[in-house]
Amino acid sequence: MAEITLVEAVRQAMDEELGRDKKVFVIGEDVGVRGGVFRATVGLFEKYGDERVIDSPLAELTIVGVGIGAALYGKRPICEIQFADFIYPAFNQIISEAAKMFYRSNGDWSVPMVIRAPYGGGIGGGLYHSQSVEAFFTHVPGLKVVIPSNPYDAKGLLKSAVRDPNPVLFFEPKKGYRLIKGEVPDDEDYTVPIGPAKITRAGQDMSVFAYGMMHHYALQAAETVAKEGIDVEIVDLRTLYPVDRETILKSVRKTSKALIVHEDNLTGGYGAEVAATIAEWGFMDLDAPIRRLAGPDVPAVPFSHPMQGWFMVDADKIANAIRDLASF
Amino acid sequence: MAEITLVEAVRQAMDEELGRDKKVFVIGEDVGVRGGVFRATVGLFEKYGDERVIDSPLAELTIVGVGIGAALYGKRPICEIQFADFIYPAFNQIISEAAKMFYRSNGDWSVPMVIRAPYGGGIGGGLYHSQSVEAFFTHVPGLKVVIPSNPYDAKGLLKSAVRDPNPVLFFEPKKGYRLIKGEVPDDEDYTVPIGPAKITRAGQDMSVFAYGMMHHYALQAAETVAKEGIDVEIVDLRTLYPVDRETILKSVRKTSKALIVHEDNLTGGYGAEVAATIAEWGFMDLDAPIRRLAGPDVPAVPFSHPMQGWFMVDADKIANAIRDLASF
Amino acid sequence: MSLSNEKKKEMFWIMLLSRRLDERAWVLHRQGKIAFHISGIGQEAAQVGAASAITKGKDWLVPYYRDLAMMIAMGMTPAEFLMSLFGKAAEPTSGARQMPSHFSLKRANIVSHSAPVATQSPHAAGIALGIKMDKSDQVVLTTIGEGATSQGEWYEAVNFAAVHTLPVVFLVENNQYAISVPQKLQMAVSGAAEKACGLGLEGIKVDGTQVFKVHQTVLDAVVKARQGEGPTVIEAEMYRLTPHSSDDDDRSYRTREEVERHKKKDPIILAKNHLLSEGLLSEEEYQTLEEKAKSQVDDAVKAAQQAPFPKGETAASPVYAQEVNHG
Amino acid sequence: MSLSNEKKKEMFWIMLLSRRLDERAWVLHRQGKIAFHISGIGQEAAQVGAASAITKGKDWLVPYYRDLAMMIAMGMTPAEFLMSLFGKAAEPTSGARQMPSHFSLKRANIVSHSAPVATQSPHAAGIALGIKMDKSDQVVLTTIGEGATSQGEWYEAVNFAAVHTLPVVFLVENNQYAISVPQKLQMAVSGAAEKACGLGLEGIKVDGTQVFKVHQTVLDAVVKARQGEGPTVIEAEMYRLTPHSSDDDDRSYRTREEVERHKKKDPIILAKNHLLSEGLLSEEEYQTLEEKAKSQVDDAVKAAQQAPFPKGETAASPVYAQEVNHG
Ligand SMILES: Cc1ncc(C[n+]2csc(CCOP(=O)(O)OP(=O)(O)O)c2C)c(N)n1
Ligand SMILES: Cc1ncc(C[n+]2csc(CCOP(=O)(O)OP(=O)(O)O)c2C)c(N)n1
Ligand SMILES: [Mg+2]
Ligand SMILES: [Mg+2]
Repeated sequence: MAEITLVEAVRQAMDEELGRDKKVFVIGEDVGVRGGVFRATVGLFEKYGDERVIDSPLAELTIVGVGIGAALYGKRPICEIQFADFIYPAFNQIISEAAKMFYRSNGDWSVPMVIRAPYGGGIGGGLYHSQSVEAFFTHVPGLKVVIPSNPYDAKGLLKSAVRDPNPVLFFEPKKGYRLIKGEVPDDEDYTVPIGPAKITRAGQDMSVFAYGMMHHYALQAAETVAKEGIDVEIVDLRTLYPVDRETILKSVRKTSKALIVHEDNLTGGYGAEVAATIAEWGFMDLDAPIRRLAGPDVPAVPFSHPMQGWFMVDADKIANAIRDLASF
Repeated sequence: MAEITLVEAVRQAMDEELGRDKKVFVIGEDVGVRGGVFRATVGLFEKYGDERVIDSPLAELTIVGVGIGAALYGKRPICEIQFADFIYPAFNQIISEAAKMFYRSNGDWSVPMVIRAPYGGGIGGGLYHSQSVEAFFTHVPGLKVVIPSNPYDAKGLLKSAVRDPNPVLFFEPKKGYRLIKGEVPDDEDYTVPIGPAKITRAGQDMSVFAYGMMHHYALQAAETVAKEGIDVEIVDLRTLYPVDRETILKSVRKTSKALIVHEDNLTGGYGAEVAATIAEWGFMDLDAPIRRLAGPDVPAVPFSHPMQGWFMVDADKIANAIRDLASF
Repeated sequence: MSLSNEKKKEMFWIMLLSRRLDERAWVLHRQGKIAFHISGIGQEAAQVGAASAITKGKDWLVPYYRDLAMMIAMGMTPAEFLMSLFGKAAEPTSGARQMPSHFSLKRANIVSHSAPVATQSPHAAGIALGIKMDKSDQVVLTTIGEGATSQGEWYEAVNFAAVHTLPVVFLVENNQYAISVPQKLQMAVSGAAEKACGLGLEGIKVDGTQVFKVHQTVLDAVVKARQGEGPTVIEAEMYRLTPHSSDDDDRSYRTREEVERHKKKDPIILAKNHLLSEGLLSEEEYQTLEEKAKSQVDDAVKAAQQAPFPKGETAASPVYAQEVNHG
Repeated sequence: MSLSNEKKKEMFWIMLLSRRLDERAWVLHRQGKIAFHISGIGQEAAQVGAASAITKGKDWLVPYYRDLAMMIAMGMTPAEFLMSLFGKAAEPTSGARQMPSHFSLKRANIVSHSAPVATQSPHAAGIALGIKMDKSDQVVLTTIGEGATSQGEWYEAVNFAAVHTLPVVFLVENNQYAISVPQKLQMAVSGAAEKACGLGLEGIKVDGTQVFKVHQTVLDAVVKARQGEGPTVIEAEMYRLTPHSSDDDDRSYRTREEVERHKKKDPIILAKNHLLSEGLLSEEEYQTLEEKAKSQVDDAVKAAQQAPFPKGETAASPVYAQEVNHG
């Protein structure tokens, strides 16, 4: 087991899948000679050539729309959107086409494709290089939405995504690209299944649901409050859509309290669905209100440092929310 | 007070606003000589001319993007998207531009515009002429999202939307366009404020939250179950975003039970936010799980009649859900 | 390479059959038996001319909703189409999930398309990219209305195909209107063919009412694409002889005189006269074809009416393709 | 109408000041004092040439992130720019909500732009529509990179402007690269000017390193727009002399020789030589300008560094414009 960064895990997953299956190719802006603006595709152009690592025109609709066509033909495209904030020009292709193709053709045509994009704030990116976009897609039957929080999952889930016969949106917490390191098996064949959430810290006093960078902070916060005698269970949601209701409800059954954390705006964010799930099917297990800790309802993360700090959820804010709910 | 249809209320609101304010104009596909495919703009082209009622190219991005530019200049565009299902090509302009312009310019530039679109199923429109799209927008700070359920509100809210200095998405329940009739004041100056939800039927046993066509059915269902002794309170949410948390929580405080109804897909739908609101701030008032009745999690409403019936929420299904929750 | 007489007659037959089928759909709608129809009447020459320029079972077609005659040319049966009009379970495009005329026919490499216009164009480019990667000699034919070329989606698709010299033919069926909106409100050029110069590929305008002319033009582009010489935009000029759809009333935006004038260039009549004048068809043979068309359509209506509706709850799937084994 | 000597010298001064300001930003970045800079070095001729062709305070500008010199020409001060680099509360584009170079200057009719490329183009068309409705003689100038013209958004904006003969000039700053991607992977035509023919408007290519040539070309288009004769696409050819941004390392995708070669066509040097050879500027005067630029930039850095940061919680607003009275 080698310790690698999250972005290196992403790179390795693509490298191995390109090597394993000739149908796989990568398309996106600056993914070729440049190796991606986050260096997630470094070396792939040199190794697999310009027909399998394609520098697209500066047009996300093209990246995704052409990817869908190639998938219909039988290829396995990995489409890179340079920042999640720039996925909207491709929204029509994702929502109207990729998501609905299988259903609308009664199973005749499928779209096995991956759309990768770095997301999230805290890196000085301002309004348009910091966004969380998952909630636009966790509402759309036909799509799968995956957000890894560590190198092991990133590599294993991305490999599963490439092999999945459905369109998978794969959002990578860019602040964690180099910050989050972890061990990854040397076995080229390990994968992590799309679907199940994972309990990453067992606890008795409350369940904290998180994903991506917020999961990382949630674990830190749990250690902090542990010293104060609060024993928190952490659930890494990982696959956001379809929702793993079972794991969510199982955890609440045990702890009777739920805190959901994400960096995306509060209202209409993914946390709303987790809360609604618990309020509907886990209601009898609850002995406190369901709490959400999320980004404030302003358009996106502002640039200037103090404002960014005001916006972003971090380990301290999570610890405070835990203390607050624990004392209910 | 004259009794008119919902679509006529929409038409009158535009007519009067065009007459009141020279800055107002209408742009969209087939809104000119054709008077709109649902006849919502009939007569406006003849009355106000081709510079104020503009047949756009077949391009939703153009309609909204040009609308934003005109709004920045000082105009008051009403952009028509022919079916809500076709709003996605304009998604980038709505999310990245209209919603964020005011915030990102620290209040220097505002986008006073209305985007109107017929939405919803039950009209044999199949996957791409039946969609509910509100949940994509009720997550976006900077936007307002309005869905009227009757002619009075449709006219009053649309007039408010045109006068609002912010981008307002105005979704019209197309199945109710001619089906739903109601009285509308003759006074040209009445408006209905954007913001507050409305209790349209007072009751004691539970709160039913709905909007658009589902509100219409909810009222019918309430009458049905009233005969069985179940006294339902109906809340017409009307302004979906920003969320009127106060009215929602006030109703639950009174009834202690909540059922949320929408025709959009269940998971990640608007109902999730209503449920999460109640589960967080109204938890102590509840004495039953929060229930949601919504469209199933398949890509959209299928065309064939039996399948459409299977998908759509209707008065019977609402009555059943009410009975079920009442008996908890 | 000029068309054989047999092939010419066959093309005419497909046009005729499609026309009678299309007309029957209007009748069924007037009778209240179906809820919706969107018609290809007036566009059969372009559609059959183009379809017969690609190789069935080998090449790819990415069509749009007006392509009834093209679909018939590619092997969709009248009964299959009629089942989609009635919303019957066995219709092959979507199991009655989609509205009629949202075509798909897996067995013929015809990709499913949706209602939002122009979304199909990037798919065609993507399929062509796959073909190029595999060094296969397949080609892709894709169609669109002239109004829909206003979408950035079309521009991006053609641009990508041009940059990568992909084997795809972009056929624009210019029927003068997008519902009510005339071409001059869509574009400042003389037509979609002229758009090609801004994208770095060849753009050709052809009389879309003349089936054999369209055939030759598309065939040339197909041959060029097959030889690796890249994409072409072809604009076939014609006229939409019916309202936009059964929901439309075209009297609000065009005069009856205008419509009548264009009926003189009805592609069925033009093709018939061509065959008559070349001695490839006699009036008697023509009558036989008419009868054959009528009886095939009659039979198809019967079959479609008798076919079962889907059960409501079958709409619950299939949302996702089968999982692969992740382990 | 040829430029006055004073105006020519003024334009050179703006270019020089912008260059020194831009260079200082790189220094501040290397010193770790700022987090990010995106540079306009190499593009000053096009920007100042174009900006000086519209009327300040009357016409509209819809710029993009490389337009530092254009913004200076339009009246943004070096201190204002530096405050945005430092994320200071008083910077005038966004109160430090946006990253630097996401320009906006309400007082000068310069509309706020965002990061997603090409979103500004439809706004320019929309502003021009408003102008036309009001029968005003204002014009709109909007800029974009050549890579971003691959977005359907740009196509749709130009198309709409062409259909409605709107008073807008679409200036494409073709600096050869979109981050690492060269023009030949963006388009199959020779440049953005050639795209115009597919959209039914005039497209003109101009040497973007020559400030006075650009000025004249843009001025002609502005005059034409003002007279109601519609939009123009102008492509100014130049070279991005720096990496894409302070986050970029351009050695992975272009040789040092290529960059050095283009430095010989540095627009500042070209303009200086032009003025020297025409006798409009002496070496002494030039030295004075250099000193003036340095001292202005020095002062601006000081002012910006001393200016206060915004308080975190001020980011809570303004999300919505003030409600009107609905009653
Ligand atoms: C994105 C989108 N917007 C609007 C519509 C509604 N609509 C359906 S067909 C049509 C006109 C299409 O015109 P054209 O492209 O010329 O094709 P034609 O119908 O004339 O064959 C419109 C506006 C749609 N289907 N998709
Ligand atoms: C929609 C979108 N996709 C991707 C990006 C990331 N990005 C920023 S600048 C850039 C290249 C722009 O190239 P070009 O348009 O030629 O302008 P230049 O930077 O060369 O001036 C890219 C890909 C973006 N800002 N917006
Ligand atoms: Mg048409
Ligand atoms: Mg460039």
